[in-house]
Amino acid sequence: MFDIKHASSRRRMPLSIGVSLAGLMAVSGTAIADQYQDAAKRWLGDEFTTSTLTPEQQMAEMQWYIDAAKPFRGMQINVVSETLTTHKYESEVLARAFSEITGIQLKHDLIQEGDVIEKLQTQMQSGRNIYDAYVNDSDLIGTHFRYGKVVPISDMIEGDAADVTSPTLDLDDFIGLSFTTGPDDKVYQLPDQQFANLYWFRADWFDDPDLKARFKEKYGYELGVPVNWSAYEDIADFFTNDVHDIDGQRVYGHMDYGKKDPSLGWRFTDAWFSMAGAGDKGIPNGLPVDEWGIRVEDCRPVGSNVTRGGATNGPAAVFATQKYIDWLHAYAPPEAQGMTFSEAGPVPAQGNVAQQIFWYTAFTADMTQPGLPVVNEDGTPKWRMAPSPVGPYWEDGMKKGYQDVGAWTFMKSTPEKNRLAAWLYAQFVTSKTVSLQKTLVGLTPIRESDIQSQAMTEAAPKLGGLVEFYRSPARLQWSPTGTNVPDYPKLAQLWWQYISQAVSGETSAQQALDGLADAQDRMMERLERANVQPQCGPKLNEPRDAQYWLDQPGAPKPKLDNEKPQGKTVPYDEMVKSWQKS
Amino acid sequence: MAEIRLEQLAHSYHRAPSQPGDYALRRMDHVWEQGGAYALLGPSGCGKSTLLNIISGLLAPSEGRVLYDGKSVNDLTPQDRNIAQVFQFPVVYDTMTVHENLAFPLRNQGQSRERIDDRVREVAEALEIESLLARKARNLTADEKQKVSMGRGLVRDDVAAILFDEPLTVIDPQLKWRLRRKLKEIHQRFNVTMVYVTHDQLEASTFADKIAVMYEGQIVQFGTPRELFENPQHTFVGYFIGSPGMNLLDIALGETGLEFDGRTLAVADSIVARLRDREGGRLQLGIRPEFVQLVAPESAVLQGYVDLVQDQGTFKIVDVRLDTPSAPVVKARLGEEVIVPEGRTGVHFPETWQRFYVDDRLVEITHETL
Amino acid sequence: MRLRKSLVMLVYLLFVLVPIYSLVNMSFKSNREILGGLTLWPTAPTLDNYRVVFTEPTWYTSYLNSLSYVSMNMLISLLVALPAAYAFSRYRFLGDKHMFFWLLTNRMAPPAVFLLPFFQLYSAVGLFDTPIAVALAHCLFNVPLAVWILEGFMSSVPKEIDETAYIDGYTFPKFFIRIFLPMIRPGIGVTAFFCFMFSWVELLLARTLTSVDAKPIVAQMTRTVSASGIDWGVLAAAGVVALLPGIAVIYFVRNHVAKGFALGRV
Amino acid sequence: MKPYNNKAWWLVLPVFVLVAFSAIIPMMTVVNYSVQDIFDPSTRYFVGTEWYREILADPRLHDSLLRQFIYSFCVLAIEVPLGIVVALSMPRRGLGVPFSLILLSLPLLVPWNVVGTIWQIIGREDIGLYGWILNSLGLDYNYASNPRDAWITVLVMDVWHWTSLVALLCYSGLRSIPDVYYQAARIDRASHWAVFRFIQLPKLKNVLLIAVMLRFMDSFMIYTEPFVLTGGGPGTATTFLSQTLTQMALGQFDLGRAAAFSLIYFLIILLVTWVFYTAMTHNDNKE
Amino acid sequence: MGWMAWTLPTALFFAGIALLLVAMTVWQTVSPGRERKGFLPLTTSRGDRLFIGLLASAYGHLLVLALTDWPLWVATAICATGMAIIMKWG
Repeated sequence: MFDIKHASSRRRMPLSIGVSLAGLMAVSGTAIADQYQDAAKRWLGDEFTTSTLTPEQQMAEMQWYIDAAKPFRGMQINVVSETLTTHKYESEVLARAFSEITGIQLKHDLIQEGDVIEKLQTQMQSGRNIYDAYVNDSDLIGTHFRYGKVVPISDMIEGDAADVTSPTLDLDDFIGLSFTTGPDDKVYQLPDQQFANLYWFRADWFDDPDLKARFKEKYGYELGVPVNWSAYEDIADFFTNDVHDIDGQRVYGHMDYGKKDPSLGWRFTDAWFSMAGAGDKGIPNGLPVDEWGIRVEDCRPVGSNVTRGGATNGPAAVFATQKYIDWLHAYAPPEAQGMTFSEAGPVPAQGNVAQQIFWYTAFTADMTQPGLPVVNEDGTPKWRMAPSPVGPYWEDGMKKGYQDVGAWTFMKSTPEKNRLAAWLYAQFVTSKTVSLQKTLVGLTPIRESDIQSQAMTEAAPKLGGLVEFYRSPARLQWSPTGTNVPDYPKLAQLWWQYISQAVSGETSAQQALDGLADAQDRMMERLERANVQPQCGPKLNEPRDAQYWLDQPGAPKPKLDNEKPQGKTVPYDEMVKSWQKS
Repeated sequence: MAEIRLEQLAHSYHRAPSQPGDYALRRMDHVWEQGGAYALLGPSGCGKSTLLNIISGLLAPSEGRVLYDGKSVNDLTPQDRNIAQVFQFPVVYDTMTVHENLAFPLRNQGQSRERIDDRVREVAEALEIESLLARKARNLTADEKQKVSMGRGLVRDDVAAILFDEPLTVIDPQLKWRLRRKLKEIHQRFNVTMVYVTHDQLEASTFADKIAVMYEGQIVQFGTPRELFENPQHTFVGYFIGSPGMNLLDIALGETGLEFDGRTLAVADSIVARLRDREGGRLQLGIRPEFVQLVAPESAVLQGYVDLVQDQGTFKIVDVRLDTPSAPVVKARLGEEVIVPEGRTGVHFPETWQRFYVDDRLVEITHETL
Repeated sequence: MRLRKSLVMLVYLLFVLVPIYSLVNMSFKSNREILGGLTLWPTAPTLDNYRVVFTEPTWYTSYLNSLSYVSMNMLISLLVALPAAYAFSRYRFLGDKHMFFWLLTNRMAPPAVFLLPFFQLYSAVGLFDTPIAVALAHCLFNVPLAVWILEGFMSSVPKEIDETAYIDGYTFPKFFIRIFLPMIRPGIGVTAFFCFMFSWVELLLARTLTSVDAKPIVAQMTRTVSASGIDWGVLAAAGVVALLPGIAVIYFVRNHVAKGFALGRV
Repeated sequence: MKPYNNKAWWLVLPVFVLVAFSAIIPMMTVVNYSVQDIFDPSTRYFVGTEWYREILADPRLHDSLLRQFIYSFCVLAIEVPLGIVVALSMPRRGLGVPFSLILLSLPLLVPWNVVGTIWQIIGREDIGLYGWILNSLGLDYNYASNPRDAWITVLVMDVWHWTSLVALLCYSGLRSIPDVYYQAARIDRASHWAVFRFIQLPKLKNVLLIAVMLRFMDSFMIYTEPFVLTGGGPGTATTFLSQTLTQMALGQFDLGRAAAFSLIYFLIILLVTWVFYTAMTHNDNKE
Repeated sequence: MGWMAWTLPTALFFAGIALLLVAMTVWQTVSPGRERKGFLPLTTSRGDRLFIGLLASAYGHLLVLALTDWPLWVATAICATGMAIIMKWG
């Protein structure tokens, strides 16, 4: 259950309502407040009390919305996003606030992520309007900028939406803007919510002197936050097989999921290979070969098979896949093999998992609820988040993990007036007036100003490292799928099909990835043949001997002789300090 | 082969019947003698089928007993009663051939193949369906199917009785006649008790030796067709049997004798005296149209004018509207040769054919001439 | 014999009920309890899941949307299927068998690919996101089924009944409504139920042809799956509530389904 | 023999118009898709029979097809006899009738994604009743990792979900047998078996034809429930045709290829159904 | 109708099917055919034979596509012949 009680149990700003009303009267002058201003006052007084803006600034911002929305009043606007605490807050609170303040009848629909993509694809392929705006992950940036079916928001701001773009939008304040920017330097989407994948572990167990001693004795180094996969593997083995149970409860040193499901593909396309170090250096995504193993030359994808210079089936990718399978079978709870991403997410909260290499910070809110086995009496978590360990192929300068930016996307096939009205809403739900409140509810920060706010500092101790992570510049090492991927929906679907065969042992990891790489190249070949992508469309390399590409510097990297170097860990506190330093 | 006796039999579909109307069958005693061919005649909903199903055992009566040859069979299932029944709509086993259909009851008894074959041929020959024996029953016409249904009833020669529940409803008129003849022949040949339910008097009288007429859950008369025609024991019988039915006129006993609409009828004093002895309410005079005579207006007590003449070929039916206060219509059935008067006419009821009913029941009167 | 029958029935019903019970059980539990371990009944029963389903407008309106298109579909299917089934069961006409089989083929097309054309078609005629669009689209598989089931039942009514009725002077419409329909009541009952059932649980078409205003319950349910876990409790509660209209329908048609027919007098 | 009367077309016309609207236009569109590489209506690339060749040569699809046939066969072999037995065991009158009818129809009314969810939970060894019982009995049951367990679970789920459909159809079919048939059989001293064999079964033929064909078509196109339960795994153990198709059409929006696949799929169902249908109705036309 | 993604070959194909159906209807009206038994193991009417022929042709084409590298018109030619045989003697 997602609870939006946060909204009502919010901390009040020190300013009293009386003060805010006074300020507001000053703003509106002598004019008799109309119903929209009344609504704005009411919402500012009741709901949006935690903000980086002063109440006067908030009211001024709202006044701009009231004025800008005039031509759109009475319109019925439908927007859609996936189900997520943040979006639920938008759908139930912000959409109502927006409708009352602007007079635009706005419905914010929530559906499953896969269904959002399906609706988006349906609109892209049919040219008929379904929703007036979509919140869709910036993973599709490569798709959007190539197909030309999306109106880049930078074009909108300068073009037809110039009059309805808030002067207080402050685009540079968005921390995920680089993820929604195409190679042509246009901003395609407006970030709305953002979360990362980090390493998660039970700090209380890791601090246990008895366990520490036993670990040290067996492996010769301290139990701590693993820096590399070797250490992660050792710790997983230690908890699953050596510790076995704590207080009579069976514990595991690893948690993952393995059901044949689209989300099985996400695990890999999101970050697994990048953590292993399969791609090239580069932030936000490796160049010329990204974490998917797709090589681009002059912004054109040229292949993902090693024989074409890609790395989807390179030694690093095979190694990573093999590790995933081995660990799932050897260290994770048996039912994990039947779980999807959504099912596996809450499992660590049940208190029998020691660490997880790859954990979505979107779960933070659910993992800090009082009464959970992983939360202390005083409401602070027993767990912490930290940077994920990296594999043997990883080098400095590469991305470290995944960060998802759900962002507002506007289609060319949407009628202009609807699109502009939806654009107003998109700005509203990310405006400084509401975004801090929204962040505290959903814990998916998007604005630098929110992250640095006092309210976040106060919340930090209960969030297990989330605030520290977002305040550190290191967060840029976490990024979503980048612009190398020319058609995210078509290509991403291939992954889970092939990976699942390797999971069940029907094929080897190498065979599965060979199949995947070929399927990816085949798909890109079709894009090339049909010439559907006017800019930066794929143009495949001729296949040649794999060795040629392995011999070149960068990805695809040749197989390492030793894929399991010495395990290495750092104490959590030092790690946090290094974050703050960098 | 058995005599079937109904003792104090009554049936109601209600759980707790409280008034006569709740009963589908009112209390009755009745005997079907061994080897007889009987018809059970009555309008729809009078309880004929209920009675039949009680006899065959498909339905358990709520009161009374059914006796076969003096033994109660109330607790026996239809199969143990050893009875055959033919239903209103043909019931054939679609997937079997006609031969298999006919053989089915015998096979279930475990009879030998030769015997089965013999019987099947015999019955098929009697029903004239020998040529159909090899065909699948599904593809037969309705009347062929019904013949097969009947055949299954006839094929067992050891049955206590064969019951027919309006078996000819679905059959074309011409065929009906032939099939009835057939049944009659079969009855004579096999000498088995047959009870034949129908609402068609013609069917009943061609088939049966004796007819039981049912009305509102009761057998109101049991007799030969001639008895039913000449001496209806109940106004219903008078009305139901015959074409058209009996003329029934409401009469009253006045000072001077029998009065009809204020006119005194010429009736023998003995009859008036007999009627005066009777208690009860409604008094009716019944006369069959066949016996109504049209005479010169001045020579009759009752006069009227001819309203309608229907020429039926061999006879005419004449509607005479009497000029009495209630202006009832009297039907007369006249021979082809009789000249129907136009306009006014007198109506005469010969005394020997006058029947008197008190509350629908016949008052027995002995006519010297009868 | 009777005892053995009851026993078979009992065992089968048990088999049917155990999963249903686990669904109901789940709907009264919190997610924490559901995932915490196996409990045969809720240790801390909660109505929160039902509160969500009954108080959030998106949930209960989606129920109403589903109900509206399902009942429309049921009505349309029966209305057009009854005469057609009669025609197929009683007459031969040019192309009858092929027509009948062609109707059946409409259930054979795997729906996934047809969704985009469907979407295009209904958008083109301006019906996108309306209940009637879904009702019409569901006719694609319900009408053939209805025709088919009804034809089966009508064929098992002897033709002699029609003939007798015509001989007795009934006109076709009077005969059809007064005599024929009552005779195939089990068929109509079971058809109505199946139309309801297939339309009620259909997901792909219903989801594709709607977005916000006519969103069906089955589509609404998918939102219990999110990036931060599955809301098992609400999903179970919604599933339990989704059973109720169907139970109502089967309760109303039970007499028809259970009504045997006696070939009585016409 | 039925009378020949072309006026009967007027009775069929509404159905024809209604279904043709929803059937023919999309079908034509899908055929059009199948010879092109479709990206959107304006961007398409004619490929002729390429998709057909590719799909017919794909060994993974051959495996899925074989799996699909085995699955449908198992479904029919279990559900049809079981459904008949259940229908015969239904009470004929009294309170038991509505009671059994309602209970029996419950599985049919559960939305398909919830069906998958129920079985997903109930088969789990840690929180599900069946999984827990089986593992307590010492059987190493895990539908998520063991292909055999996955198959059994998917099959049992299907039996649970759909046997009621067969049973309800048969039950209503049994109810539509006029009482006189049973009466005649009693009078003819037919045994229970003979009543079933010669009265019930022949009269059930119509509904059984429907039940068999429906179950064949639906099981051949099954998607949602096994997808939720196993996702087609482990590996490809429970990957049926429609999962591949749906992933192609809705996941990848690879419409051209999916269209060709779907047409081949349709042809397979069409042929099998036609053979079934012809075989089961052929006797009617014969003498 | 742009969304129906028409191509010339498919348009011709459908036109052909439509014409065939019209022709069969006209033929049946002008000179009604009756059911008969040919080399096919069941009694067929003209319409049945057309359906069987079309289904067989569809499978014929698929077979050629699956097993050979022949151009499609070869398959079409074979199927047309087969169709004629089925219509005449089936």
